[in-house]
Amino acid sequence: MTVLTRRSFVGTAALLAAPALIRPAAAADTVKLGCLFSSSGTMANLEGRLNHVVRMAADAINGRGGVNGRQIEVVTSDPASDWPLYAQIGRQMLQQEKVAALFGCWTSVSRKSVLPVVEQNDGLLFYPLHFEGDENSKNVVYVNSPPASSVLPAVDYLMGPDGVGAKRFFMIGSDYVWPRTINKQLKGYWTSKGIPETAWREEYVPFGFSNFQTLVNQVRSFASQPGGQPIVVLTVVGSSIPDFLREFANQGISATDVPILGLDMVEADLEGLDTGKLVGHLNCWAYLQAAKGERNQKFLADWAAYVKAKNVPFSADTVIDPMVSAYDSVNLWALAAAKAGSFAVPEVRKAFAGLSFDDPSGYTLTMTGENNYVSRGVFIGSVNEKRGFDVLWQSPNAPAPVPFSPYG
Amino acid sequence: MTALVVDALTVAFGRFTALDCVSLAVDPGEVRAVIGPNGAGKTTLLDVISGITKPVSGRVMLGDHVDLTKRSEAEIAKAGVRRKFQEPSVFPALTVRENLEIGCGPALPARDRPARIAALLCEIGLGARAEVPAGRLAHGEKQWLEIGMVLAAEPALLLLDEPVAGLSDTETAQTAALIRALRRPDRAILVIEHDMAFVEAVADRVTVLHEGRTLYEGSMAGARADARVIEVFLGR
Amino acid sequence: MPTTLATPAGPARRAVRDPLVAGLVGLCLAAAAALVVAPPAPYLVNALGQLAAFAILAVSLDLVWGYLGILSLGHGLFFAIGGYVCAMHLLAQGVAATGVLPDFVQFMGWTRLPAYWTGLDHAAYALVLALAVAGLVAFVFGFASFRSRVNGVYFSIISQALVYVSMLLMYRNDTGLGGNNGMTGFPLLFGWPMGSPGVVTGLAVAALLTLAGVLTGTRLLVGSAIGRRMLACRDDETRLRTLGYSTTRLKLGIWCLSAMIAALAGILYVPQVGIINPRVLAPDLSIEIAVWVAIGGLGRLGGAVIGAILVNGLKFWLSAAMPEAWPFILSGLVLLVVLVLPNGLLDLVGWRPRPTWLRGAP
Amino acid sequence: MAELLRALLALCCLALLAVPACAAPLDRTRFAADLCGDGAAQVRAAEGLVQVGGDLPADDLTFAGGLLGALAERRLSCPADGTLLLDRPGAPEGHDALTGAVRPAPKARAPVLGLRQRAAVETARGIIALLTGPDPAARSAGLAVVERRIATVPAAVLDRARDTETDAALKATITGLAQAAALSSPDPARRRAAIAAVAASPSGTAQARLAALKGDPAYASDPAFRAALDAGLAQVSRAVAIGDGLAVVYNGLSFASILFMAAAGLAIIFGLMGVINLAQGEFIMLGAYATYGVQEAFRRFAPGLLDFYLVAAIPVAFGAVALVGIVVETLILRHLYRRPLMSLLATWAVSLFLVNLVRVTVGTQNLQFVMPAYVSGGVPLYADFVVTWNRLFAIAFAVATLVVTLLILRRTPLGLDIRAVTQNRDMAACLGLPTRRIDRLAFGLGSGLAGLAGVALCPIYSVNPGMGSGFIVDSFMVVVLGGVGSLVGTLVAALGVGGANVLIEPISGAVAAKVIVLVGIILFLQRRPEGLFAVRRRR
Repeated sequence: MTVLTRRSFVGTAALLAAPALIRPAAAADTVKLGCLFSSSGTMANLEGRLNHVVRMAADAINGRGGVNGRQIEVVTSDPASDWPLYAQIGRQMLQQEKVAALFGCWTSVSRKSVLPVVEQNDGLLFYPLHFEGDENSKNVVYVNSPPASSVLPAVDYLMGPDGVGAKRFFMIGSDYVWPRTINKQLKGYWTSKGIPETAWREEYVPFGFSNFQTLVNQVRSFASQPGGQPIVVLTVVGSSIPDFLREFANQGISATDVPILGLDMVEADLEGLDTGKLVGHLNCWAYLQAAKGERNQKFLADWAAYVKAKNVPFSADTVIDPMVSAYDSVNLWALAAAKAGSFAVPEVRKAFAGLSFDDPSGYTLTMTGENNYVSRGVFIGSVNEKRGFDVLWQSPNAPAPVPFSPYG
Repeated sequence: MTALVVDALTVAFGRFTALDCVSLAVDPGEVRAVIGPNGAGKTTLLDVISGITKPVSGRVMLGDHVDLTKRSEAEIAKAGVRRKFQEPSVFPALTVRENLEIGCGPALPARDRPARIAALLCEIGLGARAEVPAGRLAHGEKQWLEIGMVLAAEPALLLLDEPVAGLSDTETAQTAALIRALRRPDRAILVIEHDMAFVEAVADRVTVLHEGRTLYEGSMAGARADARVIEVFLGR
Repeated sequence: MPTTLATPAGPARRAVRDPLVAGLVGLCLAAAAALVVAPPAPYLVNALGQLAAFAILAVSLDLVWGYLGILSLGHGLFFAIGGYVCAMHLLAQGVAATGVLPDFVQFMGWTRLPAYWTGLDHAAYALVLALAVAGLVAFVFGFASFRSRVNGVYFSIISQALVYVSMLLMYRNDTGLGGNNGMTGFPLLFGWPMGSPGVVTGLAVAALLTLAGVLTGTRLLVGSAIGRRMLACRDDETRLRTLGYSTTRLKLGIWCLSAMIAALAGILYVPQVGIINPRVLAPDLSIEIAVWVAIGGLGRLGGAVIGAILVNGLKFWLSAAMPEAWPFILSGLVLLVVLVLPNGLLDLVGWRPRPTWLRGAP
Repeated sequence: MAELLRALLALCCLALLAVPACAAPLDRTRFAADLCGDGAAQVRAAEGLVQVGGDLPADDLTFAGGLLGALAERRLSCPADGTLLLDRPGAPEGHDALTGAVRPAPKARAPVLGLRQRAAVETARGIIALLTGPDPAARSAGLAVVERRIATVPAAVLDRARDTETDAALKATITGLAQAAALSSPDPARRRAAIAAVAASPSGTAQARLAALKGDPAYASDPAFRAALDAGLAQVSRAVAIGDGLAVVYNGLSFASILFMAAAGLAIIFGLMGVINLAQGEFIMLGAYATYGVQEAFRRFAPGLLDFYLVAAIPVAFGAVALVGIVVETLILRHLYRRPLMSLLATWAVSLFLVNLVRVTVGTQNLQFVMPAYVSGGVPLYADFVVTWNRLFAIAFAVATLVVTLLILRRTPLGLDIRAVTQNRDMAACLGLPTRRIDRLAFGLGSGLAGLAGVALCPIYSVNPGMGSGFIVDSFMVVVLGGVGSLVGTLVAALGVGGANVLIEPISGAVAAKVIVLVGIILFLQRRPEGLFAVRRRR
């Protein structure tokens, strides 16, 4: 029996060591980039797209001759929406695959899970999502906007004469730190504008919550109170977004009665909805598919061609902000590595200062030496009948990012 | 003094009344047989006495002072009641010796156990099979092992649920002999059985149950003569 | 009866007869020694340490499922209790050393750690607290369930609901333990920087040694008189009760012990992955623990260890190497084991310590 | 001189106010140009139209309606030289707004409406529909919009609508609305009538409008006004409370119907075989995907009947999922009946497999469903209580499922067999019942019910591979709480859990509601493990 156990141990050991064996050792003329996006589990529908975008961006750079004379090799994985697994795979990618940079994470918790890993190994993680801010690690590049530089302008717009002159606010969010941080900052902001506390209400729902009848009833009765134009600031995430929108429309509340500002709402959330009754609701991102300009047209065409050529299991004609942010991430890294003339993380990090990139949104992204945040434009989108967003408003320029909110 | 008093016991499962105001009293040293057709409530009676089923109303007293209906199975067992089930209930994953050791009960000090177990092994004739897992025993051996287990704690009240079901004639005769040998002045034995010859051989008195009610109580000969008993039980 | 008495009865005999456990304990010790002498790449060391933690968790479940017939679909709760208390200890230690409050505490608007964190910066107190809380929760839940004779699949369903409720509770930001983001960013362990090679190796060695200890201890337990009562209770609880044994007390004791072992696994797991969040309370994870045990071989402590290491090792490897295939492989593996190899993968190598009639058991 | 001038000016103003009928007809060029202008111009054009709408000739209204409709539907194209109406967004040619001539559309701006602009355009289109709509339905739709924005609509519009309306019922509604609009009229009698009219159609908004009048000076000085207002407010408040109560009942029923649909199949499978089917959620998901398949088939082969795909999906989803269930039972579960805990793991593996199979073959995105009129939107029934059709569909569906399932169990030979096997498997086998076949059919029935739940959920929830995972804990709790083997128990438990959730949610929030209800069930089951309705059996 001891022979058998030894055999099973040898087997286990071989399994553990196997990753080193099954992959050909990296050829001298390639540099590896790692992806940490789930293709299974709850985040699959959103994160899954980003693996392909990173590949597409890397292919384009390789087509132009690569970086520093080397071709990029993209290593993908499936952390299966299991947060500790992001850390585990991230560690493996940094230590074993020796990737030059990681591109990954959608939820805050997955980023928080990978954060100590990149810090301990001095790696580099490009994070393509907007998030709650209040964090600044030298090992993470925050490619998307923190709330102070994206949400506040959008709410400002809605409160102003061009928007709806919003006076009262019903905040509905999933119960975790991103919605709570945003709402906290909003409350601070409103207080600073002299708006009384009675003008807002805050409700939180569990993840994956879908039974929104009662909450929509509450929104309706909130809206019928006097005191001025109400709006809903919606920070629920995932499948709760379409479920909320559906109930809202079915109860006959239209955007002209009570507009919804859906801060995490993207085109993918409208898949499967009849948006005829949702026209006019708003979202706010650093990129919208309807952005004008040649660069966006080219990006959309490239993505459609890539989906077709590689048989990617996602829609060819839906592009969402995090996809563009992931695309920007690869390009920013390539620019920095080329500027530094090296793949070493400290060198690349030094090269971030003063970097600029013309991305599909039409804005020019810039980075400074102060922090690892990126300046992005702000778009406000309005839901149209075709399950997309029209650009209702966009910022005149890319405002400097504010990592730590003054209203928190 | 009586060893066991069953007083106006009623048990119901949903709308079905399994025992309807059944009473009986067993004297110390007596072997009492409970007979009756299928569904008469015999096994339910044993279930109530051993605490597995709780009655709707009525009491079961052990001796003069111990109310069994208020106690859990383990407490009832500790009070000196042991039951042998109809299906041989032994622990298949344990050896014969380990089964008997558990049969000694938690109260017996560990140093007294080996002697008790050795004696029992002799008594039930499984000395040679002591280290065999009980799951591998033949049906008859399991019956014997179970009897050994219930005897291990020297019970004051022994409940036997069809002890000879599925046994050969020889084995039945051996079992009858064993039960007679188990008689003691300080021990009452309650046997449930179909086999009339066996009942006649071991029982002092019989109680006949029918559809949850007591039909007759007395000697076996009296039962054979009783018209109602003949009609519902023997006659069919 | 001198001859029968001379035969070693109980634990000693059984331990000798269980070379699998003996071999695994030896391997753990050897691996721990190897890690100290010639450590491989840190991520491998870390992976090995995590596997050992999972193996401890699997042993804790096997103890109640395999030996007592109680399938808990809520063992993630006890694992999480260990993990959360450990995380609180690490953060409290960090606060003591650096004075900086964790970000979720700042977010709640607290200027210092709440009162119930007092003393958590002492490792011994944290350890005792974790085990005590896990034991207490297990006691309350177990007492209520076992007393009213909640058994079999009912117990499984109710325990699953329990872990699900805990998940919902911990997801709430107002619960005050980090909500969805959980706890992370542990700076120090006993004063050493987290993630340094020494700490990584130390944690892995600690996990391996604990695994060896837990294996030895549980093996001695299941080989003892109590172990025999556990098997008896698993196979025929009513019979055992009518022999005068309070099975409620037996089950409750083992259940609490198992919960504490699971908490121990959680304590060892969290510093190695660097994060704890309510995801460990997802019903799926608790079912997965049962899957490890079943794959390795139910009712054999060694089987649980092998199952946990095999499934998680495969998961670590395949989620990077063949991301698409992993769920299919796992479901196939479960069906294979359930249908063809009722005693787990140990059947494959002809390991048959139990006769086939036992296959009908849980 | 100056005095005279001022008096003249005042006279002119008075004349202008008093005789709006002499207002100029619509300046079509300017109107078209404004719609192509910036947001402020658009608002100006739309609100201006609302203000003078009561006096504009019908052809002007029709013209404006056409332009506004095109703007709202993004068919309005704004090249440098005028305004074009397109047939559809992005069409290559269009009609000139002013001349109606067809000419090619150059690449030009298609204005996007901001929310203010959209509201103004909606109101304007509403009054145009009210005044010029070809049939009562169109006019009543217009009236609904006007009612929502009554504060911005001048009385002249309502007066004209009332005077020209031919449909008696609609006329009465308009009259009521016109009366209600006079809340701030200087005439006390009209004001009281307005209060009564507002109170006659109660809602939260009406309540707020009336409550605001409490600050009116007349409330303190005029007892008649005070009495009218108090009476009106009391009436509205009571109606709103009743409406809210109805909403709670409806929400509870709707949640309960979902729970029941998800749990009904489980109740049969668990009750009969003691199998914990962890793949039940995935069976629901498969039912929803089967519905999608039916929709796509209709789209391709019978587009005219597309609206009926949900009905056609009922037998298809039932059959398809029942078949999957029977296959799973035959291949896997029948080997595991004596090992319930192993069948639990096996069904978990099946669920993992199904989710990933669908993910790989169909994709992870939410499926796109056409929502026919009978499952989209809703109708305000009383005060603020809105009956949403999709929820009503689910409730009706659950009731139908309950009735049919009970009939199957109570009135058919299969049902009798199933009940016999559930109650005493060994006895049934002794009596010669083919328990193997009954198991398989019952498992098929239970799975098919899950498939039906999938159909009912399509109009309510998002359909994607992971949709089933959220149901499993809830539906098991419902089954166990109700008592194993009792479909009526499952129904009662679903009603109880749904109702409790809906009642607690407004008080303590959605998360806490769920936690409280689940903890309550756990505690209850620990006191009474057999659930609410299970018959006490011999152990």
